[in-house]
Amino acid sequence: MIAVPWDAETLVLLIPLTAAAFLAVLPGYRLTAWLNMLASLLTLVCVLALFILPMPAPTQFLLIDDVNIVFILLNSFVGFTTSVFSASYIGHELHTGRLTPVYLRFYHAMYQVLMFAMNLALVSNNIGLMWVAIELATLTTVLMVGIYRTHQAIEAAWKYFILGSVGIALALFGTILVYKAAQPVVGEGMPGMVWTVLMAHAAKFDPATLNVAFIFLLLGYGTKVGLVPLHAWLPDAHSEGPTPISAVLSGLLLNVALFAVLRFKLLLAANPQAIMPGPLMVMLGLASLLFASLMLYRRRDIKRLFAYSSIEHMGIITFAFGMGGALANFAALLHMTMHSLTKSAIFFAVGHISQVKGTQKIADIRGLTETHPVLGWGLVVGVFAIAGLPPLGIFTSEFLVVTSTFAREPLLAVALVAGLVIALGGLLVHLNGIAFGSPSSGTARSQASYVPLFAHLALVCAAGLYLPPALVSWFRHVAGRLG
Amino acid sequence: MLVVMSAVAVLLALPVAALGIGARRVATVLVYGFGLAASLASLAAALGQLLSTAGTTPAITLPLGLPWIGAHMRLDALSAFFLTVVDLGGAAACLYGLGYGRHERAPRRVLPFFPLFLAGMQLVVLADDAFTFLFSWEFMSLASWALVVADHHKGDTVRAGYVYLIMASFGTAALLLAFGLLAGPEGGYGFAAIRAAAHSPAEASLVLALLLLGAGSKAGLVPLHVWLPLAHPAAPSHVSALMSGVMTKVAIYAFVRVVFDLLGQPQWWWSMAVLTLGGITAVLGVLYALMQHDLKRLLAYHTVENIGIIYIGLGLALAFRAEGLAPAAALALTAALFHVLNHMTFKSLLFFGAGAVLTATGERDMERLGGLIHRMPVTAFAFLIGCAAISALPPFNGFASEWLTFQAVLQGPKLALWGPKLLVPSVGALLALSAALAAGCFVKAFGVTFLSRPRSRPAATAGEVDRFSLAAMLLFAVLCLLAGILPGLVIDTLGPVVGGLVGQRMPVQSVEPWLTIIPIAASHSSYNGLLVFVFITWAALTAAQVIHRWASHALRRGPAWDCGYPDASPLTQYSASGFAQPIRRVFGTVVFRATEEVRMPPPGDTGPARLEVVVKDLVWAVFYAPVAKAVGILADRLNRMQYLTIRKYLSLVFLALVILLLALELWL
Amino acid sequence: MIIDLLTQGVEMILVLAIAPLLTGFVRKVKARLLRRQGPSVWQPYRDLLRLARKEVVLAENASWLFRTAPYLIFAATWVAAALVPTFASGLMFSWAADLIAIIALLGSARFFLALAGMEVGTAFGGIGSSREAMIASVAEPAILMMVFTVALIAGSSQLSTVARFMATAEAGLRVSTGLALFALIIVALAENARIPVDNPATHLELTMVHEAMVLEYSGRHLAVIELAASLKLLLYLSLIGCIFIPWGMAASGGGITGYLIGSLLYLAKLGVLGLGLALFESAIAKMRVFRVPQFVGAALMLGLLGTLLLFF
Amino acid sequence: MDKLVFDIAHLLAGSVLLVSFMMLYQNRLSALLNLFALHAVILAFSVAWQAHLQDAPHLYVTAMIALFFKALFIPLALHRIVVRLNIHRQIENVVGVGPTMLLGMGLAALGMLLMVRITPDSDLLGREDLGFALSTVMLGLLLMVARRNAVSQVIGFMSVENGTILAATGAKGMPMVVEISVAFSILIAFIVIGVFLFRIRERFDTVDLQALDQFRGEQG
Repeated sequence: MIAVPWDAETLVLLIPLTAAAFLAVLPGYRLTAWLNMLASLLTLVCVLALFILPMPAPTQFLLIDDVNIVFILLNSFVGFTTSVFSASYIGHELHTGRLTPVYLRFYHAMYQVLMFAMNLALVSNNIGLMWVAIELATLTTVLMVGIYRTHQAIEAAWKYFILGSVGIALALFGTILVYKAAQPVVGEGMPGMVWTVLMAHAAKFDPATLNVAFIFLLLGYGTKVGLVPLHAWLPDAHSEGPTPISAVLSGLLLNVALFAVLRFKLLLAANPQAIMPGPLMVMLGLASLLFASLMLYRRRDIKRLFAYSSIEHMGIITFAFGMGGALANFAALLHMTMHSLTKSAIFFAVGHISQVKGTQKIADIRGLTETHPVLGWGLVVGVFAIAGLPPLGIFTSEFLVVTSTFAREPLLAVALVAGLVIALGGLLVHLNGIAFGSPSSGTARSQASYVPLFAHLALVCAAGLYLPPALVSWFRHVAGRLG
Repeated sequence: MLVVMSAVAVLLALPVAALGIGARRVATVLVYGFGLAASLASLAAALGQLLSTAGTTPAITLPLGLPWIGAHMRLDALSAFFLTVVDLGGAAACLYGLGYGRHERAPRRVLPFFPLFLAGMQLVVLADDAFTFLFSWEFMSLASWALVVADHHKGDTVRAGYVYLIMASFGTAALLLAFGLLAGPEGGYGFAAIRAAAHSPAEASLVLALLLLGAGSKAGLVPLHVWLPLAHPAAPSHVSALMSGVMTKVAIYAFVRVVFDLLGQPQWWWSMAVLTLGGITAVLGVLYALMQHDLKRLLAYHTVENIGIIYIGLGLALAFRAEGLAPAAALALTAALFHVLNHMTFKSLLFFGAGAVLTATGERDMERLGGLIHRMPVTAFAFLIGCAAISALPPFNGFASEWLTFQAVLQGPKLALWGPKLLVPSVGALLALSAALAAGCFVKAFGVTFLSRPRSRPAATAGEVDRFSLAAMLLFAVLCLLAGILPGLVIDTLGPVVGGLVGQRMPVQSVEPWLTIIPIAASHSSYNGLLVFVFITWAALTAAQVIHRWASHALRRGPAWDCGYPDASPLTQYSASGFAQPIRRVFGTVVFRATEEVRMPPPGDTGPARLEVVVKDLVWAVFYAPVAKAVGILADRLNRMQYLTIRKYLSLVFLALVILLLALELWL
Repeated sequence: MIIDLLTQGVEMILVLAIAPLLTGFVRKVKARLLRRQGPSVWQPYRDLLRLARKEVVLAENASWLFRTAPYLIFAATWVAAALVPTFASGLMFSWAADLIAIIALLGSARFFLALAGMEVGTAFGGIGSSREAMIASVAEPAILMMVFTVALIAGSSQLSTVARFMATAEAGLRVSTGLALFALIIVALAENARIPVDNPATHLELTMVHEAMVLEYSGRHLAVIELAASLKLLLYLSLIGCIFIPWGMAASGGGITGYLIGSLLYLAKLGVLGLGLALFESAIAKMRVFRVPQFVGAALMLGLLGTLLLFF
Repeated sequence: MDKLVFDIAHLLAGSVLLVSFMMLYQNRLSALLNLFALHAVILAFSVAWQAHLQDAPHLYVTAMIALFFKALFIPLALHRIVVRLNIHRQIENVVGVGPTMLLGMGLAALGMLLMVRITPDSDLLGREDLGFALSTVMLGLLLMVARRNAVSQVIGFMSVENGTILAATGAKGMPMVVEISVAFSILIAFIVIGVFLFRIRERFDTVDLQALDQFRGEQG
């Protein structure tokens, strides 16, 4: 029979896929929302099982190792909490008529397809399969972004689609080049695309081919990560889609794409003659950080504001991974985890806010701590978390990024810090208006559940105060493997 | 140590209790009551450590934060001294809050954050590794920010909070870089490791510069002070007292800790930077203060001035230490630390007074106050002592520490290097100037607020504040006097602190006859606050006694004389702005580009004449406005990127690809 | 011990006793210089006595501070004056305050005087306080720079030590000493409300500073303030005497004869200095209020220059 | 034999690039569509030739897809759309033809240089093919950037895909995964683009992207 570990690994993929099939045909939003939640929970349980059980041996297609399990766990956890949020949130969209039941069914099915695609991208041991999975995730989210069918939504989806497709084409070209580099060494056929095989022989690959390949891959997957100047789809896609999707986009999809970049970074790092991938990532990361933080100032739409903040943070993470070294990699991993939790929490809060205030316009949301103290302070805490203030988790990671960078590259660290301060200014200038001052109209209570929001914030806060040694040693181990 | 940590824990737990209890009255009493108890317990522990002769430094490592670093806490003499300052200020603020807090309109915006703020400050001075330090540092900023924006309905408040948080983060960022440099690429974040590590001169200098930015911005060093006069007055008054009196001291602590403790031997030019900044800060701070007519803002600017004075002391200590003049360095450092304590007492006292005025009249604008000495005699008395102390008048404590600073200045000729040697007397002149201006400023503050005739109805009908507030004020008034007449005790207490930092301490003072203080040697200079106090009291009493006994003691009340032209309207009195006008004309034309524009109606026109005074804030105009403008312009420029066509976005992607490929082609 | 205490007591009484005389003397000389007969040199004593006997007319809104301020002003000035070595150096309590502390004591007196000016809430009181603050803001650093110069020359800010050092040949004749003297003279003029800074005899409202502040005072309060003003003048002249012409001053424990010679010489010094003051005042006109800062600022610069010169 | 094999592969791949250049030059929509069909046909032949060479029958499938799907179905469908929208005569350049061509030349040169110069020990055949493929991809991108019309952009995008397939077939023994994914991507891409064009037409009655840009996020 099939061995248990293999089972869990496959289940992580099978559950969402099966759930998607069911969700596509079942009627009634309550049932489907529950089912969606259940499927996400089951996936999470499987991932946890994966975590506890011994690592399965890599196959030609699937691989579980120390590195990707971090991503998978994060992915399923946020996927689950978002589904909880979505379940209580999406009913409101049905009531206000923004979505029809058919679209809602479609939405739930697509949600699971997206989970499937992301998990597939993460567990795949095959660069071709990974590419397919990310492509699938892109297409799914394109459809979700356009789901409201307003002019703006369609425009955003179209932009996303075009830019995403170009990115994905570039990534494919890069993938082919990698194979091309590997083929003389590992022989023709499937081994040339299997990750573990590639890594084992990377040192003997033709460096020049790898270089060109990496540029294509960096730009291709970098589009998905939202690195400047490839970011253009991101703010619009975040602001026009349903809020749970914004949360998933920011919290998860960006990570998945970054994971892809990281894998190829490792490949290049394993080849001594190839270019150093680090500086490129550092450059793009820094550009993203500085650009996005300046873009925060003139924002008028609350979701777009936080979308730019996501660009900023992906910039920081890319920067840290680019810097490399155990400390920076650790910081990057921690930052990524914290960012996922915090950013999705913020989008949950934003979802509540846009429901109670009936608008996403920043100018129309005023004095939130007055009318909705819990929500308002929740948002304040979230924004502070994302701005890297203690006692919240991102402070720890930013502390490590900055201090470890400054000792090595002072100028870069100064630029980094400048970006962080500018970003704080940008976020705060809007937060001040949103949270304080005389309140604007809209005092209705939010229908959706606060639990996911505060669960995330509590986790982020706890992580800021105390990181379990087990987690840290695990992260450090992973960071060590990331070179 | 255990006591201190449990006090911190109590403070950290209080917000939960505060939020849990619905009744605001109970919550107020609970928060401030427990806060008071915790502060007192911690104070006792800190004092015990400071006075103990055992020579042990309790330390504790909590498994918090980053596991391979842990949260190190250590209570050495320096920490103990600053913890004393923090706790004393905290305890008094709690006491004050017991009364003042009742008038709070939205207690839920104050109560949860107040104990957090206290805890944050305590943690900063306890921290013994870079991570814990910065964590607590930023936490403290954040908690105080929440308190600043408590009264969020005023646009100014929120703006003040904005500027504050940005500057605080800027400061933290600078400190972050400084500690990054100190810790090195391997991440040796513990203070012990940093202390042990060797730092190259360039590195150490960079750290100093970053510290001046980081700790300086929090302390309010010109030109990084801009947030301070906005944020400090915006908070509730007991919080203003804490921010001005205590938090700025925590910033001083950061500077002392790193520069004197962690960095090792200073370089010769460091002192010049610190002295120059200190001198400029002291004078500009007080000049700004003179231009204010908002009572709390005036006080906030005086904090800037006093920070300058403290930095002058620190700069002197650096100068002496760089040349190995340990006794002089000990003197200068003692002066600075003494002033730290003093400033905490009188600035808190003054803010408490301002808060009392605010409670009683609802006014912060001095142009609408006046005559409060009749309505609020106790407050007025306490405030007067605070004014005298901050104006460095003997026999109060402000004078004692400034006197020590002057004595340190007088050690200047011992310096061998020309740079510091010539700078020291000039800075001494600046110090003297700021002291004189401060006295003028507090004549104005007290004279316009408490003396003269009421300028508005609320001022005329005000009443004395509650007994908790009064108790807090009187407590500090007594402390101001005690520290002023018994400075020797404080100096001796500071002995181990200073000894630990510069290797030598000031001579033991308690053995001197009559409790005189002697900085270097008896023949050189000495001062006896107690005797001066006794003499003055005796002389005044005797004079009064003699005159009343043998001359007249008859008294008649009548209208004011005023050269025969008494005007009933209180508007004919000197206003705060009017009082400052001569000084503004002397100094302001240069420093603030102050201009007066008089518009007289032509003859025959019965319209009023108008006098307009334009005071420009050059620091803002030179340092901040360009940055804000640059960010604004960049944001505007870049914002166009949001509105490109898809084709143009594609062009960007394409361009990035081509550039990278070209780079690859050309590079390889 | 008892003798020491007694000497100190005698000095305190002495300064108090001769202060009005000095004022009277300067007035008399000034009057003679203007070819007027002038009041007797004892006139200030009579004025004080008369004022002290009169009842006080207090403004309706004057507070306790207004009534205590004169005594505080007097006490601070008196203590300061008593701490300046007059006929002998190194008296029992001379170490209780050095020169800086003495200056600061005068600062305390001025602080309360300015507050008293603000108290009743009249325009004239305000104008006086405000201008006093302005003048003091320059005068105080100026005198402190003078103090620095002297202290650096003598190696001490303790007046007794300074006086003893300046009497020795070691002090010599230095540029710095001269600069310090000039600075001290300018500050003394400003601080004592003398021409050209202020006119002690004026009651022309818009030009006065000191008189404006005490405008609301009457009776015994005024007497105490006037006495304090005289003490202050005496103090400054003693200061000049003690620092720049310290010869003949008795050392502590110098015996009765030493003290007597010291006292006589002290009176002679006061006479000369008073004469000089009167001459100067008669020879010069009062300046505009806003030229005063430049005048006193010159003292600040002189003092700073004097200090800096010592470093070369 | 080797020489001839190389020549034919070279010729075919070169032709793909040549047609790319022609597409860049052609600014009338219907003519552009015809050129794209030609592009796809040559690609199909190239792929087939590679299949023959490498003895990899699965590549024939890819060739068939290219021939029927990209050379026939899509151009026809797009023709219909273009005619229905009455934009088949429109000229929609952003950059003039001259500069575009110059840029194209430069990009092609860059692509060739990168591939040829720096892989000396790789087999010559694959190397040449790869160079052409890279150039084709870049020209496709340039086409997307230089044209304002959505249909032209779709064509540009598909020529990028063609370049990718050229590269994939040039890489010897590239497993089936790639073919599946390529087919998959063509399929999905076209469906989604079709859906979008449909929706866009339904709402805007034009496919000029500038119309779409009026709803750029925050301006509303």
